[in-house]
Amino acid sequence: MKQEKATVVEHHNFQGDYRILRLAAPAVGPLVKPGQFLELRVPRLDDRILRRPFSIYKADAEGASILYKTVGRGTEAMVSLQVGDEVDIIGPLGNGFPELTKGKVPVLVAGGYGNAALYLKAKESPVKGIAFFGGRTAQDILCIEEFQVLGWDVRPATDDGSLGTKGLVTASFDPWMAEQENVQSLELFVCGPNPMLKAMGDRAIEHGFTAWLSMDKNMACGVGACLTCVIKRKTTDGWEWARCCKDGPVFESREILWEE
Amino acid sequence: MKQEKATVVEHHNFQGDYRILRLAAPAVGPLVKPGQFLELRVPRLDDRILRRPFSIYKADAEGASILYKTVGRGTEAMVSLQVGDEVDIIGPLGNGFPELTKGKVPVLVAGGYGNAALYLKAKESPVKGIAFFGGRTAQDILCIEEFQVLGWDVRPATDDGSLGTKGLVTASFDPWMAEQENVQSLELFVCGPNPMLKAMGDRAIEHGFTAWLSMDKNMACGVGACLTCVIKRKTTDGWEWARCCKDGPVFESREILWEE
Amino acid sequence: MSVALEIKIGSMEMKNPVTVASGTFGYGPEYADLVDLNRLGAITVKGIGPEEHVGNATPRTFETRGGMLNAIGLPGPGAKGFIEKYVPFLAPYDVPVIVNIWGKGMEDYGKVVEMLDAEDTVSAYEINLSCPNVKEGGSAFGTDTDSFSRVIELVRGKTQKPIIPKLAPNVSDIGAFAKAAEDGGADAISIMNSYPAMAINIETLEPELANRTGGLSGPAIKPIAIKLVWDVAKATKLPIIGMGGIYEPEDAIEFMVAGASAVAVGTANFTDPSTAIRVIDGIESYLVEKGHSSVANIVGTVKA
Amino acid sequence: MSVALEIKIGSMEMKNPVTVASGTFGYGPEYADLVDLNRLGAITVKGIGPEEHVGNATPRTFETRGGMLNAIGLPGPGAKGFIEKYVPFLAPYDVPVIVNIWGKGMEDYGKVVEMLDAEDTVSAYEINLSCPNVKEGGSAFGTDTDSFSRVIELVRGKTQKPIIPKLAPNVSDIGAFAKAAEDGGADAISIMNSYPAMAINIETLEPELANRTGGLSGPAIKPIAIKLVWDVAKATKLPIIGMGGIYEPEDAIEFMVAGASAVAVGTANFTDPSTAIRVIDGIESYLVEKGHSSVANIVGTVKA
Ligand SMILES: Cc1cc2nc3c(=O)[nH]c(=O)nc-3n(C[C@H](O)[C@H](O)[C@H](O)COP(=O)(O)OP(=O)(O)OC[C@H]3O[C@@H](n4cnc5c(N)ncnc54)[C@H](O)[C@@H]3O)c2cc1C
Ligand SMILES: Cc1cc2nc3c(=O)[nH]c(=O)nc-3n(C[C@H](O)[C@H](O)[C@H](O)COP(=O)(O)OP(=O)(O)OC[C@H]3O[C@@H](n4cnc5c(N)ncnc54)[C@H](O)[C@@H]3O)c2cc1C
Ligand SMILES: Cc1cc2nc3c(=O)[nH]c(=O)nc-3n(C[C@H](O)[C@H](O)[C@H](O)COP(=O)(O)O)c2cc1C
Ligand SMILES: Cc1cc2nc3c(=O)[nH]c(=O)nc-3n(C[C@H](O)[C@H](O)[C@H](O)COP(=O)(O)O)c2cc1C
Ligand code: FES
Ligand code: FES
Repeated sequence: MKQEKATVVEHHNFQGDYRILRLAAPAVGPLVKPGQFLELRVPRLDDRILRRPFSIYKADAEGASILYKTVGRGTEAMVSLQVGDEVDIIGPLGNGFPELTKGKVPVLVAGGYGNAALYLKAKESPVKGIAFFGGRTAQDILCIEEFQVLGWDVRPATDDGSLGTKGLVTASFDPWMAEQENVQSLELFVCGPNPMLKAMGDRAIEHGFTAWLSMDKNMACGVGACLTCVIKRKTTDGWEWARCCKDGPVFESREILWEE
Repeated sequence: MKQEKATVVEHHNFQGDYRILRLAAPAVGPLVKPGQFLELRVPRLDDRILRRPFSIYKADAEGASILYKTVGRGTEAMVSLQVGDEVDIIGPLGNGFPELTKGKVPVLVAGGYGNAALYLKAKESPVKGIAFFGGRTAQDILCIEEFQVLGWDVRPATDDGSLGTKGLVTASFDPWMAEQENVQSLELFVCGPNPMLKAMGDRAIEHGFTAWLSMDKNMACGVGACLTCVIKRKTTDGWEWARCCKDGPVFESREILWEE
Repeated sequence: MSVALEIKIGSMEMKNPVTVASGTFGYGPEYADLVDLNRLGAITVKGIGPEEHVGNATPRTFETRGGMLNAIGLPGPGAKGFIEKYVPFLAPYDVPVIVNIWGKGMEDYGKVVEMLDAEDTVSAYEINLSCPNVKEGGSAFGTDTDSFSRVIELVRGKTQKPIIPKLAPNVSDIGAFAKAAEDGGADAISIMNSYPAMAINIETLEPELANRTGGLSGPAIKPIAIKLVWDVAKATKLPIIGMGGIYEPEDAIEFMVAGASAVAVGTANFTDPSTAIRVIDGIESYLVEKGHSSVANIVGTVKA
Repeated sequence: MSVALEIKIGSMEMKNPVTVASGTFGYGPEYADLVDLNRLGAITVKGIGPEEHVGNATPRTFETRGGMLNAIGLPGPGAKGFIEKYVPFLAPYDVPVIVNIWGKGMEDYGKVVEMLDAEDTVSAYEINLSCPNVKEGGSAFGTDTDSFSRVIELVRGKTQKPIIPKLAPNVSDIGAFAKAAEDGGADAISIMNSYPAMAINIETLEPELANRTGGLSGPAIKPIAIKLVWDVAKATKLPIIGMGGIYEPEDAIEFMVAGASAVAVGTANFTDPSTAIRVIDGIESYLVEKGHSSVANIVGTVKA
């Protein structure tokens, strides 16, 4: 984990409301493992004091990039970032995804910016499997070609049917899962909105496969100090708080005690 | 007085720390009289809530320009304004300078951005006289040529002697004043830092000429509502508060009860 | 669909729930060029005492992060001066005028009401019991329930018009003051005044305000104000005029959901004089969007 | 020129006057990758009670203009857990550790001190009498001078180490609490905790925090904190640890000029973990520039 004054080297529209920001960050870049994130201080956002967390989409020795969606004050202010601007980042944060268990069949499940969080995982995975991507419309399904180029079989699903199966990601995942002879050999890596995480977690528990869920909780510090981003993690005699930023963001489905 | 979303049509370095900002402001522009000011909301300065007051340097039917010096958070943030940006202004504010009294000899005295406040006065004055400009260095003496083109005899003074007389503006003004046969026929229009205003006001009272002083007081509302910008104005039986923004910023030297 | 924006504070009818906060809008004329005064729910004028008062020395305000300090010190023309100088201006407008009143001693509150009460233009009194910037009175009454109650009762005895005590925020139990206001016969409660605060210049080592301390207002204090409104709403059935950092319609709606029947736009007038009008329009849009027929429907609807 | 940055809080020696605010820096390890802990004047850890505690449900924080709300609710490992999990980490560092303590009832404050007092790593206790986010204790003790005094006396009876009551900001007369702390044998005073506040989501009508209300911290509250420090400095000779919105060295210096002997960097750690170090360096530069030989020279120098 490092704090670094990174420099914008690329910034452009990706698709729909999504943009790609590439940062020269020689301190942070080389440390990144798949599924980690960074905390970015949005420049000129002086009346908002918190950093914004973003999954690391790509990383190498020179730096890292993120794929972000404009949803509020912070991300909207990020749109004005220009090549050459300085951006203060802290990263890489969190533990990221574990390595694929030997002999298991990797399955990626993602929604929205979750795709970005899985790209590095897809890349380093020794075995390429199937990727189920969900989104509202075709505009929300990101980087399909990139995953295909890496050798993944990508199965999109959109709420409005504008790309792939019509419906939630489960609409394409469930029929596929039903066809699997050895469901328990699946190992899922999931990143997306909470209902998607929950749906995949439920299936993992019901059908006895492993599902690594990257949890999306609002954060303040990003380093484990403030106890903002906690979720309930099961213990032998009940539950304890686990911090998504420090102890996560990735948890195995059986660890999580879902609330409400 | 109007509130208007003006558009930046020109923005460039003028000299030293001074910059010129020209705004398309068809509502405000045509109303301007010499010595008035506007209150500008600095865009993207979200953690600072007050507008910044600036004298109107030039104005016409299409808009107005200001000449500003970067001195703090607000003016530094203004540097990033680009042609096409929208800027919310309120103006013209204050009463500005009165017209030259018939038969009097007009004398302009200014320091720093005070020159900007006097340009329109210099332009509309039916008689052109002498302009005493003071500043720390040559960099702080603004728009000499412009005043000369209008027909004014400009006499600069700089603290470091880099332009004109060495010393304060009084170093050039006083000897000149001593030579005048009819001091009482002088009518001064002064805009500059407080010590300059006070010095000229004292001379006006001592020698019996008229001096219109444009007072520089911190402001909040700019329209007379908050009572931030008050100075003491003499009354028959003592003094009362007068608001620089609404009742001023220009006061005749005899009206002012100087504090401390 | 049309929505009813009207509300009543005691006998005072407001065409919408938005007024301006005392001291941030002068006496009316100051913003008349920029704001259509007739569109406001009410105009609340700068604090008026029984006599003319000079207020504090300058500097009187100072900008802070997300807010500002003020220590104006309640300068003003006094009740008589107000009637002479400003009532003729205000009278023709179709908008209720709330006069914010203050006093150095308890009797002053009675005096100023006596002097103003015959004026039809005066629709209601906001009793400033919370000015952080005058030594003599104001905040002393606002932080002690006994003298607080006595001021309310005194004023109540002098007028039939609505009286609206303005509570001090710097107390541990604001509910007690709300209750005291209700018991004393107040018609509504106004919350909050600016919060006692200070800034020091580290070059000169002098306070940034001549008065040394001042009151913090603006967006910075909004979350404090929301909490106080919610606390007061739990303690009393009286209508509440909520204020503190309202800049956007959403802020005003948040106050109303917390329990305020009306709101006041203060410091935001300095930033953007069109705020009050934008807030009125924004409340209306919100009500339409949510399918409410009346603004009263959203008051105190917080699920808490 | 070299300047002395050292200060003492009771028997606790700090190499500079800058600590971190409880709850914003975890227990030490969390920021150890980013901040050279040995450079800090002290580490103040998150509130510790006698037992393990789960704290509040989520959401626990919410960002506001110029600040944030928190209602973490003092989750933590309890005194025993702290000793097991964090003391071994903290012990090797050359930096005093201030343990922020809290309790649901009065006796809890005594208990937690009894459990911690044998640990050499624990240098001092900051007594949290002002947590806005737990129903049981904390702020109830902080807004009533009687129970406040009793907690101080109880803790004083249990330890020779410095005790530093952390005052609640939401009182009308903070000086009375400062005086009570002094009379009770406290070694210093810490001011301020986050200010009781609230935010409501106008779409869901739910409070933004699960706990409904929380505490406001960050730049927004700095002017309130400066005023409270100044008030406390007038009421007592005890050293003050000032905090509330410190983001820049200038902010810290402002606190010291107002009367604080030391300062704590809180919310700013989230914005920029290098803040505390920048503040230490910036204080030193300021002292050099102004020709002071010791940081003590600027404490309480405000001309007011
Ligand atoms: C581990 C992690 C990884 C993420 N990765 C990505 C990514 O790769 N691409 C992407 O576009 N977004 C990602 N997000 C979500 C992203 O952080 C939010 O969209 C962003 O913070 C919104 O900021 P805002 O100011 O535009 O929105 P606002 O709604 O104005 O933000 C207000 C506050 O809420 C917080 N917040 C709002 N939404 C979220 C959210 N979903 N999660 C956490 N905090 C939130 C903000 O940080 C801020 O404190 C990630 C979130 C987490 C926790
Ligand atoms: C009537 C009038 C006319 C002015 N005309 C000009 C002009 O033509 N050109 C120019 O460069 N400057 C002019 N000024 C000064 C200009 O307003 C300040 O330089 C500017 O407000 C500084 O803002 P800042 O955020 O950069 O500085 P900061 O020091 O960060 O500002 C902090 C606060 O102090 C106020 N402030 C600071 N300095 C002054 C000042 N001298 N006068 C009033 N308020 C101040 C700001 O408005 C703000 O509220 C004028 C001031 C007044 C009152
Ligand atoms: C410059 C200024 C002057 C004020 N004068 C008064 C006053 O005379 N009487 C009063 O009750 N409140 C006064 N207030 C307080 C406001 O009416 C309001 O309660 C406070 O500013 C909080 O609202 P805001 O954050 O929207 O400004 C004043 C506030 C400011 C900023
Ligand atoms: C997330 C968070 C958690 C906090 N936890 C504690 C705590 O456990 N004990 C305590 O005394 N204060 C706690 N505080 C208050 C801070 O220590 C500090 O007093 C307050 O935030 C004001 O300082 P700041 O504006 O620099 O943050 C907490 C503050 C925050 C923001
Ligand atoms: S965001 Fe602070 S502990 Fe996770
Ligand atoms: S700045 Fe508000 S009265 Fe002049």
